[in-house]
Amino acid sequence: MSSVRLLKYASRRLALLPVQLLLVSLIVFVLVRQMPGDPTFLYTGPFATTERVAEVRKQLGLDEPTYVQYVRYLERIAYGDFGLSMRTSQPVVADLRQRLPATMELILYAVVFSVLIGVPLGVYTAIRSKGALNRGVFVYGMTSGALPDFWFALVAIFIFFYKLHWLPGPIGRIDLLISKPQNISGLYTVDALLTGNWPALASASGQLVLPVATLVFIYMSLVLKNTRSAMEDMLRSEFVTYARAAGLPRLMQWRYALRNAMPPIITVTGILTWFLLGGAVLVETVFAWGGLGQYAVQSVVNSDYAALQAVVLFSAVFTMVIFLLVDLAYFLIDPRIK
Amino acid sequence: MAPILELRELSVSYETQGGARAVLSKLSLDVSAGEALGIVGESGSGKTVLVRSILGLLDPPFRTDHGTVVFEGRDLRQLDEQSFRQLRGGSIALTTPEPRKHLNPLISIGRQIVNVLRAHQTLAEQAARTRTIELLRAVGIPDPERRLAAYPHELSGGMCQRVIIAMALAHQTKLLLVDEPTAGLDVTISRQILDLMHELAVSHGTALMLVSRDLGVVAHYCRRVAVMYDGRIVEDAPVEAFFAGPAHPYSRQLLRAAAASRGKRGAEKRVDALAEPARTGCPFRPRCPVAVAACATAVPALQQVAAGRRARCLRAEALLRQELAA
Amino acid sequence: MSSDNPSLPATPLPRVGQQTAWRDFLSFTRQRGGFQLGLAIVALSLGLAVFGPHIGPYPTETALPGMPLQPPSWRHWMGTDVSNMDIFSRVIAAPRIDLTIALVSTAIAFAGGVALGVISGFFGGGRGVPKLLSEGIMRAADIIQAFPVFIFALALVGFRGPGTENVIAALAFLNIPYFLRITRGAVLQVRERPFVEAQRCAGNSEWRIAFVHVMPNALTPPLANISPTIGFSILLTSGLSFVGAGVPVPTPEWGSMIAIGAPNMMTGQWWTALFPGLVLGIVILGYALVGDGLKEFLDPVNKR
Amino acid sequence: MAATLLQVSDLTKIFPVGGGHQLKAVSEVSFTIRRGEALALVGESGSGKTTTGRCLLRLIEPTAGHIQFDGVDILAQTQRQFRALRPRMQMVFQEPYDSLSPRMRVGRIIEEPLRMLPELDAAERQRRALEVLGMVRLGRAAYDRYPHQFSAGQQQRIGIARALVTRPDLVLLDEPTSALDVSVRAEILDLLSDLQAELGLAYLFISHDLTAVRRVCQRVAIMYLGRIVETGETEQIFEAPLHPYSRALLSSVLYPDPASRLSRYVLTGEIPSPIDLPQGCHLASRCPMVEPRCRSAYPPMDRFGEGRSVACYRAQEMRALGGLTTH
Repeated sequence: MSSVRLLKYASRRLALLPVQLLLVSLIVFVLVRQMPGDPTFLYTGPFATTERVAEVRKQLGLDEPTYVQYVRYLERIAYGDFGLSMRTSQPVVADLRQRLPATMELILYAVVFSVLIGVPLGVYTAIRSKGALNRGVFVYGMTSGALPDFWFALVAIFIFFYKLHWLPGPIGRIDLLISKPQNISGLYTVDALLTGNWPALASASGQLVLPVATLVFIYMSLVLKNTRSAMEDMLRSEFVTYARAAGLPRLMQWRYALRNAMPPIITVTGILTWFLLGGAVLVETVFAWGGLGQYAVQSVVNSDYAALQAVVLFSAVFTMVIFLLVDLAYFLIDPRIK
Repeated sequence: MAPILELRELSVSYETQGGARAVLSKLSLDVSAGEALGIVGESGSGKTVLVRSILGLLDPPFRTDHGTVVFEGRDLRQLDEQSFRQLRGGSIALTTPEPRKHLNPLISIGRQIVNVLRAHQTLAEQAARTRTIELLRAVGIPDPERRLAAYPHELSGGMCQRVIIAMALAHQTKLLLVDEPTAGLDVTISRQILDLMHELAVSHGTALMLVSRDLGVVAHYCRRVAVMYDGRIVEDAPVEAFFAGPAHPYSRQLLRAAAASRGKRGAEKRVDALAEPARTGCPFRPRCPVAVAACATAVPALQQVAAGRRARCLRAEALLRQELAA
Repeated sequence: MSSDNPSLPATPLPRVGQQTAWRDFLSFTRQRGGFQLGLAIVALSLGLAVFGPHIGPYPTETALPGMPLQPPSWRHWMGTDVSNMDIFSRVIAAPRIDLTIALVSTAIAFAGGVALGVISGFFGGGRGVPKLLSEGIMRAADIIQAFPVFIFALALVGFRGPGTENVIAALAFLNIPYFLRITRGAVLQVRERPFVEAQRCAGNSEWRIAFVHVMPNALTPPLANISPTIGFSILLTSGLSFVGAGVPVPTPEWGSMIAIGAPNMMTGQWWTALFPGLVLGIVILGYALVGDGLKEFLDPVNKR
Repeated sequence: MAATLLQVSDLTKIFPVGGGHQLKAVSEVSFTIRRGEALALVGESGSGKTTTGRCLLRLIEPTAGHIQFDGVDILAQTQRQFRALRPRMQMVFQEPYDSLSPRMRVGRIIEEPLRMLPELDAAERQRRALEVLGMVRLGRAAYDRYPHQFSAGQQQRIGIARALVTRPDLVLLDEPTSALDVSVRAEILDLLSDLQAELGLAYLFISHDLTAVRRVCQRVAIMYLGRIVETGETEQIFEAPLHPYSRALLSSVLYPDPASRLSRYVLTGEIPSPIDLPQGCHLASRCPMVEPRCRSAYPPMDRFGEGRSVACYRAQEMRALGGLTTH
């Protein structure tokens, strides 16, 4: 019964995806055309002859009308052809495939820890609205949102790596002297665990601590604040007051409130993931993480347009999938959604 | 009959940045077992706060400053949270206005009733379900077995009110606090609900404390009426006597205002019906057509003015005589 | 009205004109330390944006003679960087560029977002051309917000090339959907209120109702969000500059100063990146505090 | 007998609700209002009374039907042409505060409708505003203040002043007292009655508050699920309603008098969903008098004496039930 309902909803929601993809691709297409000057010169160099320029223009399809160029562009991305990276001289798709797991590992741990810490803390501070913990959480909420993540990462490196020597330096995902674990999922910690490669597991975990801690510290307040305010709203709601008047135990009142606070908490987890994808760019750069974010930065700095375009497109698709999952979770929790 | 609920000098205030403001001022009131008492008052009179303070549901910025709430011989204000919890929804139950807002929107109504049942007695899941079906049937919900799985948004306002009543009367309820039973319901539906509530209360021997702004509801479903103004009881009388001729000028205004025909204004002094309560003396003074100089000195006491009738007015007896003469 | 919640007797206190509003604001401010702190920081940052480049003890874009990377001292309060530029002078000069970018981009985003938000909110659910317009605006906003903010900013600047104007354009563009949504949300509520229908009965045209009657009543949320958006824009600008996609060196800018100092953090010269970041954090905090305070002040629920 | 001011015939409003379903909020509603007469449109939620009122002022465009205002077919007009008639048809809203622009001074709020009368200059507009403020018993001081500085009852008087400033012939009163406390409600109702008498206004009073209706209106039309089931003189209908629904509705009224016992007339069940109503009488599923023909065709409006019409096949038999009041 309810699984039929879910299937119906999911298929209806999924049907939106192609339209969204089309629009996203259009935006990226327009974005690419923001480039100053004629991209032909990127290929020919500034001193090419007019004939040479015309030839390259034709090769690139730039002599055709804009909409034809857009359709060609769609065809290419439909086949997964994003062109060659000018910097790595590899197909962009291969570059992405190599770097994606690094970013995913970072974001995954950051989301998991933000939720594991932020939600209980938010619930607790909503229930106990006074006390030192509450004041501490308030100050944390104010400051964490104001601090730049890349700066926080640098300060953390200075303290824990340079001063205290507790944690490894910003040299990527794994110690240079330790061989990478066999590639299964691409997430080093998971692969190391699966293959029982303990030295790799230890090193990969150690390398993860600072970047993940940075992201959690900076972005967790989003989850914390939203959980707290959703929970506070629900605790004040008529139905929790009524539950109290009907003699339900405290714990049950809190459960009623938490259940109704879940939809906003799920939404904010989606938003957090979306934010982290952006936030990871800078943190990856600081830690030389070798993921998508760092790739994006290098593409910008080196005017590697094909690569940049692919990263932007991917990040939008990733976001849409995340919000699709959020919608589905929402649907499962709230019977009022049709 | 001995009262089951005795309020003595109950004072509640509301904390604002400009200092505390009294919401209930030394309010004293009794409810006898099995009786139906109507509390009438307009917005801001404090009647909803009164209900909430009996159940100990007031949260800051509301604060109970003073007084006792004695239920069956126990002072509820001294009760520990655990015993009070057993009492709420057990011996004292509440029904609310706008019932749908007071039900958890994400949980089926069957589950919500089961939760209430099991909060008060040890009951196996299956037994609780059976009892829930009985209750739903008792409050006139058709096809109760199927309705167990329904969510509040799938039910009409009247049906939600019936669910609330089912929860309120699930136990040996001695006192049912009924807050604005007709708010948000259509005329024909609210009449059905009131009939049901009245019937169940009579058959269970439950005392009703019915809070409403609607004098018609009180006239037809209560035996006694207490009128509130500015956090105080200003009149307390048997229903028949009250509607035949109120002893307080505020009650008289209310009654005239609620009438279906305009009536004659007579030679009465015109007063501003919207004036704020006075801070000194009788609070009703600015709106009172029969006020005299003495009304400005102190808040009048709630005095016996006839058998079983109390009024908080210096001129109550004069008023009653006039009325009786007319 | 008192039926659902115990509430105070509704006493409409006399509140006449601007003077009372100002007095309300002062008494509100007096009770909130955080808001005062925020106002002070904002005022200071604005002051530095005007005078900062001129009041520092050393030049802001040229290397000083002598050894680079001097630690903080009486001569150099925040030390010097790898090119031996005085960090303090540069830190207080940075608001010039950072605030210009943030203020201009936020102003554009506010104007654009509010206008589009009123149109999309007021005409959504209607018919004909305005309805299509409203739908189109919303879909466009959805799609723009599908891109993670920083990546999109990076790409915009990446494709258009670095430089102040491009950073401003990118930030304005990115923040328009944000103001749009906030305004639209408020308009959707305001438009349901009966006074809108009353204006129809009074013979007003739909566009006049939207912009003369509805908009002024829907401005509170977007206004309260100006300050945090300025803070957020400063943060984004510094992030872009940190990776070399924003304000080019050697213009004093907090993000690029942190980037210059980054390698030194791993070799122990902590002052190079610490101070610019700390000041940056304090300024953003200031704008966030002001935003929170204004939100609370403008929220009618919190009044009394 | 006074001239007809408003004639509504076969007014219908259908809202599509998705999935091919229809919500027929108003079906073939007809009624007239004479100059200076107060007609009440009464019904429970979903009866279509509010939609009907909105259609008259063209705040909603009806699906079908005719509305003649003082001889002019207003539905044949464009919205722009209709603006010339708007000053003659004004409205008072349910929520006193929410119907006033919160950031405008009272004077400006009241003068806003006068923008439709460009022949008036600023001084004349102000004179008119002060005049109506006086009529609703608010002083000149109100002119320069903001709506939130007034109590709910005063705000409603401002709303009434705004409706009167263009000197309309017809005022639509949409639940004007539902949001008010009992004593304030009485003030407003009495004010409305006085103004009607003084200015010769016609009212369409939309309400579910039956005691209020009885206090103000000369005639009543009772609606159920989009249709008028009965119309007539107020006292006639309140004393002895002839439609089963009217009877059930009016016998549910609780008068503030414990001695008044009405003979109850109870319908089973609740109001069904107004979406995709079956053909035949809308009350058929709940009516104790239901017969097979009630389910096949909607009963026509039959006349029962002067100004009285009932849409029920068995109205004659209802008459035998007699009056509502029992002593």
